[in-house]
Amino acid sequence: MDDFSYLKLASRQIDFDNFDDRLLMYVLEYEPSFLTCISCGGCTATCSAGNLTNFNVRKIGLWLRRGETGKLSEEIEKCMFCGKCTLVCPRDINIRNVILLIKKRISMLKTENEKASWKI
Amino acid sequence: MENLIILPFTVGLIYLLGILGYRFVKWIRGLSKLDKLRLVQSFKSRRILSSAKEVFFEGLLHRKIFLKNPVLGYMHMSLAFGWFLLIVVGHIETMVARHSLVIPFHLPVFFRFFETGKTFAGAGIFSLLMDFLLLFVLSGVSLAMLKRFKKQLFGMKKTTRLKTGDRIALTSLWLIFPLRLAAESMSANLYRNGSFLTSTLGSFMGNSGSETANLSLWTVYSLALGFFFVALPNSRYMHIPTEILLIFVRNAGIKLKKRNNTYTDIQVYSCSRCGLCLDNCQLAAAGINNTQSVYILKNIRNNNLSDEQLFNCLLCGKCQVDCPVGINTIDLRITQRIESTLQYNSSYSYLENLPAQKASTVYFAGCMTHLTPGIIASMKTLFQMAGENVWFMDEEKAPCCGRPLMLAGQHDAASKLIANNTRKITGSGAKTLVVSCPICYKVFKEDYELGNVEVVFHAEYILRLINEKIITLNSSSKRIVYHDPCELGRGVGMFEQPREVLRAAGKVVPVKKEKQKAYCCGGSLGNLKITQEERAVLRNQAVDDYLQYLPDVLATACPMCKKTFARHKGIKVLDIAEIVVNAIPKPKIPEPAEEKIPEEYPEEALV
Amino acid sequence: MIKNKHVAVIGGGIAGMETASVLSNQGLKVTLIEKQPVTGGKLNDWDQLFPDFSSSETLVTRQNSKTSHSGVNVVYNTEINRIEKINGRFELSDERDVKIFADAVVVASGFRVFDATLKEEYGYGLFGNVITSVDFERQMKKYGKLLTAQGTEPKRVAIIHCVGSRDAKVGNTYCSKVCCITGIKQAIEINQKLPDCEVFCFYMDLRLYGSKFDTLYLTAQKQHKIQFIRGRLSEAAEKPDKSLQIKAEDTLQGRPLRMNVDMIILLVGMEPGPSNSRLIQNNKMALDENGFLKSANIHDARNCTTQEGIFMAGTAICPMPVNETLENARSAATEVIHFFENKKNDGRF
Amino acid sequence: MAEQIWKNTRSIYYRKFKMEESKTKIKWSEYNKEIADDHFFYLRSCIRQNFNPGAEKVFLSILQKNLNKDIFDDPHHTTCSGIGYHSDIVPFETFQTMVARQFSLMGERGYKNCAVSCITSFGGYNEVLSTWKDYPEELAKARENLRKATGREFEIPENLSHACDIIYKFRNEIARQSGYRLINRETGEPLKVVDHIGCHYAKIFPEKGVGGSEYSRVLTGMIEAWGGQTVDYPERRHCCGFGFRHYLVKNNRGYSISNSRKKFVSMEPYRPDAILTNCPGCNMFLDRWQYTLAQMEGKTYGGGTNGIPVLSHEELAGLVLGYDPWKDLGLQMHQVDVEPLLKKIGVAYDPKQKFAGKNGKYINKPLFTGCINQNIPV
Amino acid sequence: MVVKLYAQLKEDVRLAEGLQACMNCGICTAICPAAEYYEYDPRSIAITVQSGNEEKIAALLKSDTIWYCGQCMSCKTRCPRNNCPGLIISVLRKLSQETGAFTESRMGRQQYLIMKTIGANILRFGYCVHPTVLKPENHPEQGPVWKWVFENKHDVYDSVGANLDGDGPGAMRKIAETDLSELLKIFKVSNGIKLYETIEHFSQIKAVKMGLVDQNGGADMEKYTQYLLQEV
Repeated sequence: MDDFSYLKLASRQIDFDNFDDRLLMYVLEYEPSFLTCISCGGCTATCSAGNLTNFNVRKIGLWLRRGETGKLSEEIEKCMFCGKCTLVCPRDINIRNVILLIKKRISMLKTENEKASWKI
Repeated sequence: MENLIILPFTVGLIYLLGILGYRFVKWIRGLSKLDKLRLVQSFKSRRILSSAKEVFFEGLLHRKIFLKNPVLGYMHMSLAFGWFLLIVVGHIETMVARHSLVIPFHLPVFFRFFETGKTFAGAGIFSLLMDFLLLFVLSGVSLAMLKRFKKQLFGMKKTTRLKTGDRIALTSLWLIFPLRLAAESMSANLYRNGSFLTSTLGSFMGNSGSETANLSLWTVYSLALGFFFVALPNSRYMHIPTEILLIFVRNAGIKLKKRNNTYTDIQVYSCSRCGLCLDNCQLAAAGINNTQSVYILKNIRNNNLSDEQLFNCLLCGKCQVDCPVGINTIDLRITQRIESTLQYNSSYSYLENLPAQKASTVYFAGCMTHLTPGIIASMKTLFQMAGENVWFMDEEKAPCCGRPLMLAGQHDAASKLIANNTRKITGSGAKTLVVSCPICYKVFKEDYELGNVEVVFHAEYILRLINEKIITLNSSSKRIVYHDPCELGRGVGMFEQPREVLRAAGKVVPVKKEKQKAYCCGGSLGNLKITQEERAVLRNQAVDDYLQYLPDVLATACPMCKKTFARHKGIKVLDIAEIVVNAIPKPKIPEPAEEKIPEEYPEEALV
Repeated sequence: MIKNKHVAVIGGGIAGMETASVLSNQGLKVTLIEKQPVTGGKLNDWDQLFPDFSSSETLVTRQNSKTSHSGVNVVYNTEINRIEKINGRFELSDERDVKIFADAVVVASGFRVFDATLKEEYGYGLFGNVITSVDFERQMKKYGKLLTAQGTEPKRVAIIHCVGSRDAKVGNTYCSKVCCITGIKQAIEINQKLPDCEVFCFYMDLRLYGSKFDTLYLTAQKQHKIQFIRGRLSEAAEKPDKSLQIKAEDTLQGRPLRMNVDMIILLVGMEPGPSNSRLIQNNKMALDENGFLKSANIHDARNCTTQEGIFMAGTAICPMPVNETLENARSAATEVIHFFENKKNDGRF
Repeated sequence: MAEQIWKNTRSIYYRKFKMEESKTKIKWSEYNKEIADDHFFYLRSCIRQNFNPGAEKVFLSILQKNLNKDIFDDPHHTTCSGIGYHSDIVPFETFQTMVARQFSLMGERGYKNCAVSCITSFGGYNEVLSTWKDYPEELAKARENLRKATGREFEIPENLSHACDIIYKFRNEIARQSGYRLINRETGEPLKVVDHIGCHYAKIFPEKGVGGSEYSRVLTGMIEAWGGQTVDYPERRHCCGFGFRHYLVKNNRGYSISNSRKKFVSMEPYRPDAILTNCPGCNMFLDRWQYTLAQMEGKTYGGGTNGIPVLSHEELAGLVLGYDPWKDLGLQMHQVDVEPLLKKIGVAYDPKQKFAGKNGKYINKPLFTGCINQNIPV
Repeated sequence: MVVKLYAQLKEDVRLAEGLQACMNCGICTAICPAAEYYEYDPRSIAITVQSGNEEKIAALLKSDTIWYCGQCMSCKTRCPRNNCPGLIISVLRKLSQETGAFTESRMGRQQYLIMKTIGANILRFGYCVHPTVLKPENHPEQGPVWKWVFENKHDVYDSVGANLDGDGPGAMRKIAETDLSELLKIFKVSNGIKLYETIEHFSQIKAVKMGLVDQNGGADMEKYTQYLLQEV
């Protein structure tokens, strides 16, 4: 049979009908203020880490809302927790806690996954 | 047959001693080698005496509580010290009665039951003494009962909630001494071996008294004791024996080092749940009532500690100030946070290639200060006037100091930042590191190893400038209220320097709640859960109190406090640096370089 | 002197009624001309008004009684399509040439709702579950809640901003001003009636001017869990189960986004009234670049047309919400009085 | 310099023009474009004549024999180089001149109406014409280039129609003459046909398409006129994925197949009997990608192991008019077998003739036809 | 003298058509087939060009990004401001090739392959596509039927009434030399050949840079071609 390896099937379209909302739901449970984000980017502008590298708090929030756990868990490691974002947020969102909750849930997921793989 | 009455008491006592022995051994063995060594050393050294003294004063007399609240102090003292004396005097009495130093361990407890005659010398005095002591203890018991139901009389807003173990222990404790009274009175009625209290009470019984009644009363008494002893290890009364151990361990200089060890347990078990920390905690004002230290300690002990409780604390340190047992609530909580975030990852590779700049002094403003440019501007002016060669380390590329991560429990992450900043600071070859943010200051002081670089808080730095007459200030009649930042005041114990600085600029008005008792502004980075609305409540509480002193300006030495207070429309808030710069007559800027005479004269200048 | 002046007000919507009653209360003779058999205009179809969710019906009733008490003479079923100045007075006539003479005219002919079928990629008129914000108001008024074409309760609704506004493809390059807040109001109403229905607003930028509107935005996020996605809807397509697949870009992330929804609500914009082009024929009135009636001066003669003696009120001038319409109508009335008091041009024109 | 200033003023003028245009409101569902009635100059398609030569042949014969129209097939016309233009190796200037040459040939033969076989060309011609309209200097340049290169002159055509426009225009006449209806012989149900409009037919210039760009009626009109039923499906307007440079470079072809796949996934639930396209490229890709996907995924998106037959407007018209599927239409050049569709319509055909040469002698046959080879499981 | 990139872009009339004023609504990205398959966002490209920022435009010309567009022009239909990102792309690609920036990106380098195939076909056959060059080994996706057509070209085309390489009219007829020479002249006067040469020129420089050289140190375009075919 012919070799079709040169053909890659892919789509980067956000499919809103099935996405991983485990992180989002956890964050909203303990920090509902996150609901009121207007993506103004104030957090990103003031961010100490963002000033040193391409770390974008606004996008963190966005990925959270779009269930992009993979990207998130990688990016979130850059946060220095200084809390400036929380101080400048026009909607008074407790962003520092949002980040903490994300980290918490990610570590929970990791252990869940480990357990799952360990069962097999 | 009659000897059976001692059974409940004996069983209870043996059980108690067994458990205590087991736990103490476990805890001590659980300490690190170094800490064990420390402990042993402390026993050899003179520390043993101070420890013993502390045990006496705190464990028995409860001095701290006395200072805070005499009635409460008396209650604790009468119970603890009174009982202690009952035991001691009881033993002496028994020894005298038996003309022997070796006596059955139960005898002093049931003395009036077994010793039916007033035959021995001094029996009268002894029974008088014992009756007196019993009365003393009973007064404590009645106060305790009263406290349960009328805590306000004790100047307490709250008392801790009880668990079943505690209830059993409490009731049996409350019963012990009334029962002893009843039993001794009955014996007094039968054998006339009582004194003013017991015999009077006995005589009321008239001829209703009987052997059986006597026997049953003493049995119930024994049962009460037995119950108490059994319940004790599983109740908050465990704090009584543990506190003694804690005192020795603490005085041996043992500390919690970022991770749990058995010292955690010793502290946890030492908590008497007196609830003093509840009254000191500001969070209550914002309706947060389940996250105070006493509950955290309880939940650690029952290990059901939730993040929502653990991280909902300002870490202001006010609970630690008045803790009668002297538990280090802040370290304990941070340690728990560290334990709960062990799994979290962090990566700051992007920090690695930031260069260090040669300078004699390094200035680190810190993240928060970047949101209060007034402070930075003032510091720059001051540096310029001091003519220092300063490297403003985080002017553009500003890494965090690591303290916020510490407060959030992410110790490993913080260490990465610390390592990075250390590399740059030492790399700069500077002698001094000036910091204008207490949050940074604390971490630089406690967690950085900067070798011979001296870490100076801007208050100290400014004070030097004033003392060395490098700057002179126009002192005004402005009324200044100074707010102690938590991290600076209770955090590292710096109270005076900022005030001295301010005295040079205006009239520093003392306020009731200052220094150790000072408010937290509510902005705290230590609390990750509190909402902005709740923060506002705390802030207003503080500001409203300060406003009573009609200040022209509220001074603070922390960008975070400044930022927080600034959101209150009714008060003008400035950092000490800003106040100082405002008070400088007209800043003497050192002459521009070109006016200085050059090292080598140019040809034409020579001609 | 003013007393015996006669003013004709064209259009019995809230703007017309407000102007008419104010003038009549000042003692002028006022005729209000309405093409429908009832006054109240578009507001008769509306259910609740933003930002306070008050009933539009009560407002219309208030306006009606105000009008009748002030002694305005109302002429129904008459659509004026000609205004001509004949020796100092204005002659108004309709196709059956009913003639009305007046010393001054106020045009309050209102606006036209954008015809969503022009945006055919959104499938309005093709797919049963694509409705407009106007249909929504009618539905709410009639059934008190939102239902799909199949009569079921929607589980997910998308509200689309800027339909027929800011869109050269349909010839409207202006902003209709009221859609953003309408969308948020309707989103909240949906959530109130159907708490477990997800509501998404697709916007380009949210134009929530003024104090009340942004507060409503915050409430929508906080209490009603309304989600906002920044991106303009590109197309809607019906699936076998009559649900709709929609596509937009999540412009905050720069990635295309696909979503399945049970219903789409198109926030249709405001267009110039259909009669504008006729009304300007036989006089000096003119239209602005968007087809609304042209002001003599946008700042201090906003209610004056380019024809002296003819004034205008409300959405005949430009899109505006109810409260502004009423203010505007009152200011139109003052203009008329000013006109009678000193006829000479005061340099505003 | 002066030229630069002039260019800028042009573009300012141009913006004004656009604003005016933007004021016009068009109700596309009722929109009809102008399609010439007779005397066409035929412009072939590189892809169609290469993969489906029968389609172009039958188109000519339908116009000449069935509709007795005058359409001229000029041997001198060539590619318009549109594929090169859209894969950016042919400059716009060159493309305009290439187009100009075609028009010049047309003028030479005395024709004023173009009948274009290719959608890329159709879109390209329209783009060039609109540019010439808005930017006369571009027209001047094209004239100059063509003159310099070939000494030719040219006139702008009066009417530019795509082959499918013409079939659409005469769909009812074709229906009258047709021997077959798009109705399932067994069930009597109308056949379900999904249409795919080539992007460059109306997406660039909606006013150049019958019914505009969103719901072009050009293909659905035929289907309905001939008794079939068109089904709307979510990804109806999505590009087939040709993407010029994306198919031309082997390593980019994942783009093409991914986009086609998106369409198949979206149309699958509607169980269409056939796909109708007006674009030579789409026609070929939708046919071939079905095969490739089946090979990669081991499944088809309808039609069992065969897949969904893909036809162009000429081929479908040819079928209903009774042209021979092999000799005339050359449907054997499709990978997906058309026989299932022929059976449903009831078209008489000789299976033996499928792989027979001109003079009836057997040529040899493909390893297999359809999407999955029953003999060799994937 | 350095001509600003933005100015050069504006030289092309298609830019005015493609970009009047973008309001960042993202309607183009929403339906863009390329945006779905690649890290590609036409909206942000429109915004970048609109900004006129030289650095950003320069970066764009060197990037893969501008080569992702499939030229389907779906964006043109929907844009509420009558823009056409697809056209902006064409202009960017033109400039990228003229400045040689295209050799800086993998997707850009592929222009050499396309020029060598389609480009050559146009002048050789008068068609963009010709059966003789559609080799099944390069086109597995074309399937067994095409293989059959390819192997039996003349019989098959004959059997369906096509006129493969024949004189006179008909499908796949041979284009007369006179016509082909006209095409060549057109390409010469209208800068078509110039573009071919530009692509060749910069590709050779790139080949040398990449060390794909023959024994005399000149660019070895055969190796370069093979490299491009493998490059992913």
